[in-house]
Amino acid sequence: MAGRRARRWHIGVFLAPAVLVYTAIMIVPLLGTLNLSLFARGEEGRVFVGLANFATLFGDPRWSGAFWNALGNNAWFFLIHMLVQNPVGVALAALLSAPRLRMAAFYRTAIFVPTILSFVIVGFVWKLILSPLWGIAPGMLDGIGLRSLFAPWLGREEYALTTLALISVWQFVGIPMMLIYAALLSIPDEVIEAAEIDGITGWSQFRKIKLPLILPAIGIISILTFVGNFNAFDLIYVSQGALAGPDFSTDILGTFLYRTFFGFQLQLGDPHMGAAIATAMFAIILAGVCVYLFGIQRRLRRYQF
Amino acid sequence: MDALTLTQVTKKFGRTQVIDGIDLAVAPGEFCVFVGPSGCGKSTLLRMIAGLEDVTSGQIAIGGRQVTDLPPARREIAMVFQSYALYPHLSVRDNMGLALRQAGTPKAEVLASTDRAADMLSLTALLDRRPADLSGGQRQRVAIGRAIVRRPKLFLFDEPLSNLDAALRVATRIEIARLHRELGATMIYVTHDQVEAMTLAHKIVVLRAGRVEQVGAPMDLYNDPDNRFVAGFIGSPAMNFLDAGALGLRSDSLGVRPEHLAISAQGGTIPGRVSHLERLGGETLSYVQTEAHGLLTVRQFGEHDHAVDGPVWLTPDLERAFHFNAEGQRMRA
Amino acid sequence: MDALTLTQVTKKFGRTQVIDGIDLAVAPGEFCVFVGPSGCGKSTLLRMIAGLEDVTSGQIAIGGRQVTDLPPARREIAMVFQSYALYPHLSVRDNMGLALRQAGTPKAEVLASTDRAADMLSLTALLDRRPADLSGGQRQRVAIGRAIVRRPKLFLFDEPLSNLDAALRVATRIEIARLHRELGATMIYVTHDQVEAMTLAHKIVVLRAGRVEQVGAPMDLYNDPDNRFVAGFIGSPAMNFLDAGALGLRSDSLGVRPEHLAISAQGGTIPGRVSHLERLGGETLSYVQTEAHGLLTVRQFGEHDHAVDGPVWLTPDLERAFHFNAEGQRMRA
Amino acid sequence: QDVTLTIESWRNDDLQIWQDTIIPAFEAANPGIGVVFAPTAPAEYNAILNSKLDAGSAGDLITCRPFDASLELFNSDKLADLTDLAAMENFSDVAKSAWQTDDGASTFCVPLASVIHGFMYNRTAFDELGLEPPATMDEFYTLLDAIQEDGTYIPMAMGSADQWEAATMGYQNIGPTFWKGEEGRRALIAGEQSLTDEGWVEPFRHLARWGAYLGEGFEAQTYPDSQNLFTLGRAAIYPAGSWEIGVFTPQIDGAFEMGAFPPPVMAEGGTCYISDHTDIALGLNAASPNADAARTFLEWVGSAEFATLYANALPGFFSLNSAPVEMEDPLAQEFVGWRESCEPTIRSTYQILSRGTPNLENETWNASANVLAGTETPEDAAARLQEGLASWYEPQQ
Amino acid sequence: MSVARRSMARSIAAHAVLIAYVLIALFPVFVIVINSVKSRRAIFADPLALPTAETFDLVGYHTVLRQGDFLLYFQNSMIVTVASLALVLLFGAMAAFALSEYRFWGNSLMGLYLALGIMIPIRLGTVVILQMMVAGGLVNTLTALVLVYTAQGLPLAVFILSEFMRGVSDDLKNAGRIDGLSEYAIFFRLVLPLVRPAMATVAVFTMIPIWNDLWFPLILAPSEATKTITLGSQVFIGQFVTNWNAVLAALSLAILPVLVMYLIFSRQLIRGITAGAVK
Ligand SMILES: Nc1ncnc2c1ncn2[C@@H]1O[C@H](COP(=O)(O)OP(=O)(O)OP(=O)(O)O)[C@@H](O)[C@H]1O
Ligand SMILES: Nc1ncnc2c1ncn2[C@@H]1O[C@H](COP(=O)(O)OP(=O)(O)OP(=O)(O)O)[C@@H](O)[C@H]1O
Ligand SMILES: [Mg+2]
Ligand SMILES: [Mg+2]
Repeated sequence: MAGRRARRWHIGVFLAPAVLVYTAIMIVPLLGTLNLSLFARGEEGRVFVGLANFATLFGDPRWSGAFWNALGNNAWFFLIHMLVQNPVGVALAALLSAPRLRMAAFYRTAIFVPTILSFVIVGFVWKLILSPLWGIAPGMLDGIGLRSLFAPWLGREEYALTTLALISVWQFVGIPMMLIYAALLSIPDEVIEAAEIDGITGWSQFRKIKLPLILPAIGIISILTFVGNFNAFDLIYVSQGALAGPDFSTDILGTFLYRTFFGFQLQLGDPHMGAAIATAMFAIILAGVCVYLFGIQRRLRRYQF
Repeated sequence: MDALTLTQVTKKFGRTQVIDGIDLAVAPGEFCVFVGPSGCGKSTLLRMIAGLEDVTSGQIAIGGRQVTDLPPARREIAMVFQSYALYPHLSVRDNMGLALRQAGTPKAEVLASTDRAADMLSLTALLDRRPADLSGGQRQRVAIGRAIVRRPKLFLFDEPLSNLDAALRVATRIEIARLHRELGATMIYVTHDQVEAMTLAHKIVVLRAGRVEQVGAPMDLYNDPDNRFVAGFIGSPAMNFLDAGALGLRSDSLGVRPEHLAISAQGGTIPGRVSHLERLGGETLSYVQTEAHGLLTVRQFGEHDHAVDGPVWLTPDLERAFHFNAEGQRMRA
Repeated sequence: MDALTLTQVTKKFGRTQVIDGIDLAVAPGEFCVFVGPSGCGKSTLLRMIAGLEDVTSGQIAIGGRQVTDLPPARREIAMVFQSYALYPHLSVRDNMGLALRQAGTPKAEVLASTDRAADMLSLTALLDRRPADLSGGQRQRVAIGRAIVRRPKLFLFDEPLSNLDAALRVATRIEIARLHRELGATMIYVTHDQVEAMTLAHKIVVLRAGRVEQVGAPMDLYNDPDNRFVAGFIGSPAMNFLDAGALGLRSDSLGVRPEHLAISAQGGTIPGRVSHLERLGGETLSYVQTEAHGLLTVRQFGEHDHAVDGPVWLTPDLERAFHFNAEGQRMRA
Repeated sequence: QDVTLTIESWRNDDLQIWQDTIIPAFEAANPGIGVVFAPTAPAEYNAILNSKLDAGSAGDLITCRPFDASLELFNSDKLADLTDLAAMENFSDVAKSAWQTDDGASTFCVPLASVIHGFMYNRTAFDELGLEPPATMDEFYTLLDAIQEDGTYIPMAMGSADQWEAATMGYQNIGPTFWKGEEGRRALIAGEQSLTDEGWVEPFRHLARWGAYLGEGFEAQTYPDSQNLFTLGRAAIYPAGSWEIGVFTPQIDGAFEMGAFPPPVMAEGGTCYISDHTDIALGLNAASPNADAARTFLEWVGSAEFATLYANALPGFFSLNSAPVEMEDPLAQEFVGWRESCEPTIRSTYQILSRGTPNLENETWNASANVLAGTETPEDAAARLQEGLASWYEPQQ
Repeated sequence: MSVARRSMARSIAAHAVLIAYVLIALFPVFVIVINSVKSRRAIFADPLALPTAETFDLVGYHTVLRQGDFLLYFQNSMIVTVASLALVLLFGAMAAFALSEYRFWGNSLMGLYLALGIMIPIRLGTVVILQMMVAGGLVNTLTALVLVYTAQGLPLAVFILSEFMRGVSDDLKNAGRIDGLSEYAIFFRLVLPLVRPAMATVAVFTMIPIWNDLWFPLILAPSEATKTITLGSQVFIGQFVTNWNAVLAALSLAILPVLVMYLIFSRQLIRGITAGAVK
């Protein structure tokens, strides 16, 4: 819309409530916390140490080892979401948006139900299902003659993270599905009809017509997945504990941060190192978001329908 | 074998009957135009032929093949939408070429076809733009280009020229006529433009509230309408309907085309006053308010001037007038 | 004071100059029509007047008040969009009534106004439908209804009739003319329909590639075009341009309107063959291919028949022809 | 009521007991003081408590974790000094040690209870298979082999998924036997022993052997899984803490009989050691506006009356009060009886050694789980722990 | 759209895939629900078995209903969720509109600023937030929770809504401007109704973490009068014992209202709301 308009108070009015609440209750506290990363506990309370905490985080092999381990795990966690959750979400949305699909509302709701559940329940039920002791997963695999494939996935270093990532995918697939579904619905019928007549149907219709038109939504989902995954914490915490076993193989930035910031068991919380980790995480996420906002989103064309 | 056969086709939206038992046969290579007032169901019927709307009942056959239950992609048709329906993310070139590429046509050939179509529709300079950056008329031309590039057996056009300017409209109309001759394709064409209907059609189908009023060659409808509705609908400006009783005739109403009403300031059969004058250069339209017959339109060739609000006399050419009974049916001599 | 003044208005999209220094004054109560080929910038200019596009440079004043930087809401205008732009979530009635209700008009009055507009546009039966359930023409009428309900000082219409059928088009055209007379409002109207332009306008502005080619009353443009472009653009079918040299004249080209070319199978000045014949009932158009002048259009009143591909002779009425120089400028006698 | 005291606690489990038994008893004796027990899920307790203390919205009474977590609160003036509380007389120095400054000068929490490690077993199953509780490690493995052989029962219920189990019920359970309880623990703190010494590696070696006797997929077995395996009668032996008594008794509900035996000794006639771990205490929020009432309450908590009430309401949580407590639960009596025959000690990692980073307790969890699951050798694990400890703990450098 | 268009095979395949996925999605939920009405013994004896006369046991539900005032918790949860949701949607949509509709200096920066919040877990700000609430006397009030959740929900709402608002036809908004609608009227009367599907989506995304949150209720409003249902359920998760019956029962009960809210919102995802706006 037009650029130079005199006195555009309304912009301020539209922005003010959100900016005020958000700044006061989110940004100020968070800045206050991140600020802690420049201090350390000294003899006489808090002392300013500059970037020393970051030097420790990246310089001390114990800290940096844990950090890189968490970052690596996090990257894998994210990768699985990108490779499984989002394509599955898009596929489900595409199926659901088929014209006059019967029971679409039921499917949509059913697929979304896991997203509604609290982490406590998700952690419990999947541990129960995957448990070698109580027989659900082994029994079902037995039923199809694949009992030998069974392993205590959550307890093995090589599988645990992937298993948890897949559980998380199971839980959250409803989110990309909803967003893509909404985006697909906003494509005008006529455009799809034109494609039908042009003989562009099924998969190629999806790839050549719908996909380009929902790219902005896919972009959003990717960045939300990225941000969500690099902030993830709860699922790992409830199912593997703050120590993210076995042997830290499921430790991601969120659990690492939590453990450090708030402490765990005998380990006292260290808000200063915790804030340093949080700042590093924040920098990583911010970098990702900026790449998206300024590199990708600008290039994505949006279409008004 | 007919290129298109409709058998008792009906369509309901909810409880509204939009198409009401239409039978129609279109011969191969024929150019068939649907006309009718806005909302009479032209687009709906076209969409049913395309397979975009279910038929509520009835049968549709294309080229002798039952297609009632076939998806649009398998009906071998091309369609120009009233709302354009361009692919917003593709350039003009890709909008036109997509169907061909989908069908596996070699690249060079696709390029040649799109270039030819772009040339024909004066779109060459716009080939790399996207629909959002085009004007209304330009979009419409792209939509036409997309259809003709594919050269299918059956073309469906939904008011393809309504956003073009006069010059382009004439040019495109002639192009479509040429295309039709060249390809020998069957075309179904919806329009509300008299000139398009009269000039392009082999066969005009006049629709009214979902029913066929009359089918025939343009001049047949013009010269021999079955009823008052068709008579009034075909020909522009529309026919005048005079009160036959007031003229001492035994029919109910008398249809006289505007060009068959003589106008004179000196005298004539029907007195009236000029209420509005439209001077188009090559012709002049006078709207004359009369006591007995209401507002009548008079068309004169060339430039003429009549004082607005001045008294005039009109004289109908009874030889070329049509008689209708009270039900609106034509009373043939 | 002028109802609308444009002073050196320009518009660029990126680096494309779309409007190129336009000066224009429209008197209060005047009906001004913009015509020009597709993509020449008509809609863009209209949107700038409405305040929907920034002007890149130049000034716009409405009713003597500088509005260049005012938001659309404060320009006291109404507009009919080429794309309709109906509110999809509101019923027809609410689409039309929204502006009034927003302005705080009493309910009863809003109802009365919308009813009147609906009646005028034959929308009464559709008042409770939503845009999605309307045909193309019906949507367009709702868009018109929305504008006229408000009765502002300045109306902007962007091809408001292009989706209406002939009868409705004539009726709506006459309605708009009546409305114009009644309200005394100033109207700016974009169209590519010759008839609309000629019949509605007090003043026609011919645009070409973002520049004004000529401004004037319809008959002035028709009878006294400044240049070949205007001559060719005003009048339908378009003027024929003959090679003046081949006729032994000293101008570069000779413009002859189709109705001023006599056609005869016996003999005449220019030999040719009929390549296409359009019989419209009240008139007949023959497209004649000639050696020296290319394809020429001949318009005859009434019904005529010429054998397609048969030899004919054409004779231009030199009295009523226009002379143009090589640059396309009119050479006045 | 004039004053209401709020108790911050991680003991969700005890909500009922506090509400129904303990608080009414206090309120009856102290009109004018009301008490609300407001527990938090244990995993979040430390984080939440610290946040509330920092912001000044925490309750009047704070349930104290042992050692450093509480010491830290005291040092930062979040907990009040309770040294002068009369009831402190009722506790031995050992009992108070977990809630004192390193020099023992100030005490800041009133000790509530300790827990004792040992092994519970399914007596019914043992009878069925004709087995006896073991006294030595060798007998222990013979016993496990026998159960394994028979195949009806999983020999032992333990998983490595929660890590905690392997460390607390495994390493800290049998460990004191090898590092000789307090002797080894103090030597480690003094820097005279290291974690790579035999006494500290040996328990890992045993853990490594246990893997063979655990249920299938024990790597993914959680602590509640283990509890359920045992109480459902599917596992014969359960390396336990005494707190399980109160949990298991109603769950088993007479389906079989439970018994308990202390950690087996190294060889016939060797000294037996038990972990009798000071676990829970109650302190006073230094910022409490109701300090007087809170002190009244704490005096009562330090009384013998409270000790009896608490220990009987929560069998398996043993009073730290010097006054002898009559307990009704036979299994609880069995556990507490070991105090007579064995040398008690506390968990090796709790005092001082978990003050730095890496945190020895957390590392021990991790190492124990790894060793149990067989992903790390006992020697590697021990070396890693030692290296971590030495990295910040001077006496070990 | 047409029946003719859908070939039979395609639609059967679509249903097959969807049903398969629904089974995957619902199977664990099914496990939860059947086990919430079984005795503890039966849960672990055979977690897949349907409750029989023997194993059927409502002890979990009894425990839940006996422990504290669950109706009140429920009401608290409802109030907090609905109020936060309303504020998030309103403020978020307004900000999103400003960002997507107007070009002004600092637009992208403001967008980025408002998005920062999704990049750091708000838990880290707990102490400062708690201090503010203590200072404002808001501890143990639902208002404190509403404020925090509003702030927490805004970034995502702004992010998603502004993306969707960019898709609303300019002509439409312009028609409104010409109709004399103020920018506020355009926002409330035109844009909001048109982005209803997106609003519903955001509502769902916002509501779930609020409903399921344990942290802030524990910190800001742990009192009996302000407990939320999720906080109420966590009494059953203890140090050494977790009362799975009660947890399953409490959380199964807690699913229902969210599910109902989800159903309400998902009705807004009606097909083709914008059809017919522009040709
Ligand atoms: N957003 C845009 N970006 C770039 N070019 C544009 C944009 N909008 C319009 N144009 C171009 O500006 C020129 C003028 O467009 P405009 O819509 O004003 O044409 P018009 O005269 O209304 O044509 P029509 O009769 O076909 O509606 C066209 O060439 C068009 O392609
Ligand atoms: N989805 C729908 N639901 C209900 N009624 C509809 C729907 N689509 C169209 N109609 C109605 O069906 C009738 C026929 O519509 P159709 O679009 O076929 O008209 P048309 O002849 O193409 O008109 P126009 O010349 O104005 O485009 C109209 O009255 C219209 O309002
Ligand atoms: Mg139509
Ligand atoms: Mg235009």
